[in-house]
Amino acid sequence: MQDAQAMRAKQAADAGLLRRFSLETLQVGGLALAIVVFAIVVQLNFPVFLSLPNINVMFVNFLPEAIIALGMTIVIITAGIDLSVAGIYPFSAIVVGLLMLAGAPIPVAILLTLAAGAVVGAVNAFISNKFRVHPFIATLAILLILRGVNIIITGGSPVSGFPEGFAIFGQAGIDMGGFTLRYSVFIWLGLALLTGYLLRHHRFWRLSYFIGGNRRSARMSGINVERYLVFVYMLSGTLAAVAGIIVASQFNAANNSYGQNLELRVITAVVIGGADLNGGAGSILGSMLGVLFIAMIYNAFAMSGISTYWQDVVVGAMLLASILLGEALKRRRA
Amino acid sequence: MPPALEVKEINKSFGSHRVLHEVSFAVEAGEVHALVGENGAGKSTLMNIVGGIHNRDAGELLLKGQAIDPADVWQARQLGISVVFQELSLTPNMTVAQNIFVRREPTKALGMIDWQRLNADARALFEQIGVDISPTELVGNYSVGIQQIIEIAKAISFEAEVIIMDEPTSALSESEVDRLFGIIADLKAQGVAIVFISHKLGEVFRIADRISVLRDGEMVGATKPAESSPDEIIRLMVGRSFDDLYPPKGVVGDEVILEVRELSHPPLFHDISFSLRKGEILGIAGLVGAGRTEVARAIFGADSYSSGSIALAGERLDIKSPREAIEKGIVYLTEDRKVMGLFLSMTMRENIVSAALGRFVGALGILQHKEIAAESGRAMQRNDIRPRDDLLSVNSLSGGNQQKSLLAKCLSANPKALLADEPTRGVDVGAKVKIHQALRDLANHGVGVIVISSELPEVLGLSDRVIVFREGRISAILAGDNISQAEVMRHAVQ
Amino acid sequence: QDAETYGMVVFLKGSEFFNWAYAGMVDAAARIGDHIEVQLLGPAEWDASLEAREIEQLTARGVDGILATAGDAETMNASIDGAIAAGIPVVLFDSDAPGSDRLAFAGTNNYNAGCSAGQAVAEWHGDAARVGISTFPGPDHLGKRVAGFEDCLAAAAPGAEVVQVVNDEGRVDGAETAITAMLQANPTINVIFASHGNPGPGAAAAVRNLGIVGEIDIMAFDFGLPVLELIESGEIRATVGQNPYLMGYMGMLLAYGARHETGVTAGTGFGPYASLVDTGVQILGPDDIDPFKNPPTFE
Amino acid sequence: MIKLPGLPDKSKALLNDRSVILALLILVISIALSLLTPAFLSSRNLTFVVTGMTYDLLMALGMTVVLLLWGIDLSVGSVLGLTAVVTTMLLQDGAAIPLAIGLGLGVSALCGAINGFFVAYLKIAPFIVTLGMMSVARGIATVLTSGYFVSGLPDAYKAIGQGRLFNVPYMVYIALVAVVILALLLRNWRPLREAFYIGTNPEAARLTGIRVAMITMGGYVFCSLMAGSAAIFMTSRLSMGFFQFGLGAELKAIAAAVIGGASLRGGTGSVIGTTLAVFLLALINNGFVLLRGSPNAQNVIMGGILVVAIMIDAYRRRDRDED
Ligand SMILES: Nc1ncnc2c1ncn2[C@@H]1O[C@H](COP(=O)(O)OP(=O)(O)OP(=O)(O)O)[C@@H](O)[C@H]1O
Ligand SMILES: Nc1ncnc2c1ncn2[C@@H]1O[C@H](COP(=O)(O)OP(=O)(O)OP(=O)(O)O)[C@@H](O)[C@H]1O
Ligand SMILES: [Mg+2]
Ligand SMILES: [Mg+2]
Repeated sequence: MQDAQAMRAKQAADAGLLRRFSLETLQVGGLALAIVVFAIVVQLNFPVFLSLPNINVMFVNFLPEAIIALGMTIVIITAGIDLSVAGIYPFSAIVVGLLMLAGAPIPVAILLTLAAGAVVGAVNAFISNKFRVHPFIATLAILLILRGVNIIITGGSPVSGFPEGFAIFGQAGIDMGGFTLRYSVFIWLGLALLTGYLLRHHRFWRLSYFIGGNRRSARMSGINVERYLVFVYMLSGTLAAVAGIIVASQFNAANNSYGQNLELRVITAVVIGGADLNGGAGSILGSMLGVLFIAMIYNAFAMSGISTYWQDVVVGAMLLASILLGEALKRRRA
Repeated sequence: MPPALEVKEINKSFGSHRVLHEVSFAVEAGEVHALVGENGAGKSTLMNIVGGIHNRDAGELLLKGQAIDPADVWQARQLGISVVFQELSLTPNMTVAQNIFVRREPTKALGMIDWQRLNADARALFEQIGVDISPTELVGNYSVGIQQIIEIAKAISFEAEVIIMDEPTSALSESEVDRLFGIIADLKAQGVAIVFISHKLGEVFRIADRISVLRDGEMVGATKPAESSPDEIIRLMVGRSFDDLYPPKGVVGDEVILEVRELSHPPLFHDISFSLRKGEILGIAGLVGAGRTEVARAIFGADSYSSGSIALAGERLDIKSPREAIEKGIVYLTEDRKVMGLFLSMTMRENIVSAALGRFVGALGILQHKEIAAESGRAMQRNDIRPRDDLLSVNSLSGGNQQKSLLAKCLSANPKALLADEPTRGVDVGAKVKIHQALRDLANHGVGVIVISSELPEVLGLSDRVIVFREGRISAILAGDNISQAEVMRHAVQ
Repeated sequence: QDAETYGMVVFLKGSEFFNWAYAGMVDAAARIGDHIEVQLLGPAEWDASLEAREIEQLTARGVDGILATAGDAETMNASIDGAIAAGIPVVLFDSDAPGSDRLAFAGTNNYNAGCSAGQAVAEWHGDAARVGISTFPGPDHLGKRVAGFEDCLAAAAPGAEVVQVVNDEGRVDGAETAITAMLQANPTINVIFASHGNPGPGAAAAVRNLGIVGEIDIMAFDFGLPVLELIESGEIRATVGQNPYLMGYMGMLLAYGARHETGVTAGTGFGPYASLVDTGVQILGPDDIDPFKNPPTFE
Repeated sequence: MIKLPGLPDKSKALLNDRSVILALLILVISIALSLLTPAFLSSRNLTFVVTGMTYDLLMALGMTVVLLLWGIDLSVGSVLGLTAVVTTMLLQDGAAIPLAIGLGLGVSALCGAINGFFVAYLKIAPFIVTLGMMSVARGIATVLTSGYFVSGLPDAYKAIGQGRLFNVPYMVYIALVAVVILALLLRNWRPLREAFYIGTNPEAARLTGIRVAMITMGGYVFCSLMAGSAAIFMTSRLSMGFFQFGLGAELKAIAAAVIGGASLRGGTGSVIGTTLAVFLLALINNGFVLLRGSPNAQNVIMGGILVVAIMIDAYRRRDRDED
């Protein structure tokens, strides 16, 4: 078909610099640039900012968010949302702790906890699929239930005093002189690289983009959407459990208070990273940069001593600004 | 030898609504078997059952004599049944190649996609069927017509033994239809069994080896084209015949209603100038992607344009939104009724009056429900929308009746100029005749009507004058005896 | 003199209670000298794990001292120990983390604060006390206050009874709704104990709803202005006054003292006093509230 | 259709109506509660149940309109907090009461207008826009008060929330009037009717000549104004302003609207349904306290109720094909 359209498409592709890059590249690139600029500005004023110990802290502090964001990214790509992670996170910290205190060997406790996270994820997907409700509502219900369950099983007091060996997951690390490079950072890095690569190249993982792009079409293309979503929410739940286990190890304690508003921080980071809440777009790299960006903002407050009352205002404004920027790019490019 | 695909005594109901009743049907290897019937007759439902989208309530599916029971699309494909869905199965945010090979991308180790082979495979596929589509472009960047072709390419790529095409030509223009028929001929030669669903009887008679007619969920007859005639098929479908598919042409006045001057919006269209007269039906023909929709949307204020002018009844307009256009009396009937035309989950009544709510408000914007009900009742009657219950949701109507509701909606806005884009897309013969008649009545009442259609006979049969588009420009304006198939094609393709 | 920076880490940042504490810290810093800079950090939510993050950030920044209140008794131990290991003195105030290596604690423990309230109620009504408690489940320190209240009430007035505990969800309006319902279900209640700063005004509103002002004694917590107003108007009988200002003030001095060893403190790593500084608790009635009517403000 | 043999068609249709289901649930729970505890069925108790739910009701009504438009507003709780703080601080500084209320509501309307502008004109996902506003509004409220309670409000102002007519607080009447008016408007008023079209198919609505952007914007302003009104009632009733007022209210409002029949996919929503849902949740809370439920279990119960509501609704819809 010597169709004018294909020609037009080609013409337009050559039209502007912006069009040469995929939208994703542009968004991620823009965010990376923003991060660099921000880092330089803060660094010039507060020279500790880019010191190795501080960079380490920045990473470690937002490790739970970063790990949970891996799952959330995929959930959002499928046009879903998972609020329950903020319940699963403390829940799994508590469960792994209680199991160990009850005498379970560390690996058993961890495996059971991961399984518990996966089961909660499966319940999310089941409710959303079976009763055809938006995952926002399904996962909200589960979040509320878990918050209650967390209080009940802890009686409101922290759980602590875990066996020695457990420290390896969140506390122990390589001594770098001045700071400890925790093993948990490698857990995150491994998970991020793995999910990032799979989401880019693996046949099965890529289906999430189809489902988010157009669910009906996905179904007509032979994708079992419901079953796929079970996988996605189980993944999200499991990753939240990983984060919970790490945090329990890091603090050598677990408390129902962990993870307040965590879901919102994670969603914010993922969206800043270019994921589209309407589904079909998002990337692990983008989400990780999103988490980094937020981590830097929080850290900059600690560095600068500027009243942290402004923190909420700044994070909110940053969120809006980054969305506007992404939107502007999209429009310029179109 | 058993037929390639046989369905036996299929029953299917949605809730209490019986859609298929004891339907039996068979297609042989190397045969093109056309399935025709009115809108809502159950054609898509039957094929969706075969294709694994719906479950049947009763009956048997046999593939080469073997009973099968595909639970979903994927299983159907594994069995060798591939469907070109009436509602496309493409995802706009993914590339063409990814869409075609979803779930069966060529992989390297551990399920990692081999991107190069993926795109090469897609390229090879397009070469085989002779189209020039970029495998790496996002599907959403292509028009409905091209998407239709991608959907067909996708179905073919399964190398299935049975290919079901549910209205594959509804968004194609003549030359693409020719190409498709070439592809079908090749498939036939390879021994593929093809089910071809279409409302365009001309096409059906050209391509089909056998024709089966479905009416109200029951199989009412099967015949061979050579032993039958379109009239007879129509009689089988509708229960009566039509003397003429097109109403007599009208008397065109001199008064110009809509005047378009040098309208441009590169790269979509350039220097579009024409005038629409009172009482006239002005046809616009052209290949898919020629830019006809873009021009209509620009006139309607749905999209912007870069330069040029539009005047309505001599008054120059500066329309920035559809709302202003409707207030002035310009109404656009969209080519894509589901996405951009109708409010599917809302009632017929709400749909019909949606563009005219302004006529039914009292003080402070309070709606007058009685008058709304009366208007909607009248519109149902006038446009013969069935079932005649305007509190049903549009969702539950057949395609043809949905299309009629869309027309009713546009008419209730009392247009002075109506831009009808593919007004009969996916509509059965009976409904088509009624829509044609409605458009002519409108013209006879002094409204200027523009009909954009990819179905050449329709443009020819309906229009007083025909504008031909090619690559975003007007290549000819034909009137009187100059209006002929050959002349239009010559200007459209060149 | 070289500039020095001290950070205060709290949970529920922005609560009036911690503002008082921070004010104490600010004043103590000003007293020491212009070269002392202070900053307030911490989550607006009750989440000890987020507090631990702030301590780690301050440690990385290399501040000269940290004052922290522990959102729970365990979670912050590791980060506190990390700061100590990095040579940064850490002093806890208000809520202690006794399992950590923190140098000192300045405050009243929450159990004792609850206990004082329980003793006061026992004084008011003796064995006739019928108490409804408003709290919300989860926070460690609230649990301790309620436990202290119940234990000391039982010890001082064995016939007294805690009739019901309701969940105010941490909100003032939530307290109003819950306490209104509780009072109707239990007409015998004659005392309401609010375990934190918010339910006091909510309890007063509930009593107002039922038109029984004066029949029910409300024991509030902390001295937010609305509570003080209600004490003046007689709708709240008394409130549990801890001494947040003093906690901040003492905490700052302790941290500074640890940073700058004197002849006396050298070698001990800390001052020549016990590591627990009790800032006391006082039940504040109408005659005691004047000093709190002008809460400190700062940028 | 729910298949109940022996019931005439009309009552079957009724059972498919969400409001009727909610009303039945309310009836069942009320009967159960009045049998279980004598304190329940007093006019005094019921008055307080209704009084206590006023704030939630106002916000859930606003949320219903936004959900109807295929939107969502996560910022309502924060807007409540900000309005509360602004209004009470103005009063504390001696501003006249109408002025303080006017400016307070003005601030909430402004928040709504900003949300609406981003959503309607810049076409940004409402979830994100309002998430940003949630953070910003709460942050500004924090900065303005530095976390202190605001008190010392004039008695005339307190009378708004504390005053009563026939022993029922004024604000209950006001809320009821709001329910009735909104219910009527949602049926009969053109812009709100058009909201149904917008929520069902925004692009089709635009091509139908509906002022999509303007009405969407209006919806967000309305939603914020409802949160602002709740703030006025809350501050005057409790005689104080506090930056944490409304914390978590957005989730309650969304849950109530959804239980009441609104969908996160736009195009549906009912004032009566939402009102009944808020009432149902308030009843359950009240019953929980009256029956001396353990405070620890409260969250679990609320989450469980949400799940049950979802299940009941799925049963009601099960013949219809969505997406
Ligand atoms: N998912 C569904 N739920 C309820 N009714 C349906 C559903 N799908 C189809 N129907 C109804 O089944 C009948 C047959 O529809 P079908 O789509 O099979 O018709 P068709 O012959 O393909 O018509 P068209 O030519 O318009 O495509 C119609 O009355 C339609 O309203
Ligand atoms: N730069 C481009 N890249 C890709 N596609 C383009 C580009 N420019 C235009 N198109 C496509 O070309 C189409 C313009 O043709 P349009 O479909 O409006 O023509 P038409 O004559 O109305 O055809 P149809 O018969 O499909 O209605 C647009 O829908 C658009 O998707
Ligand atoms: Mg069909
Ligand atoms: Mg077109």
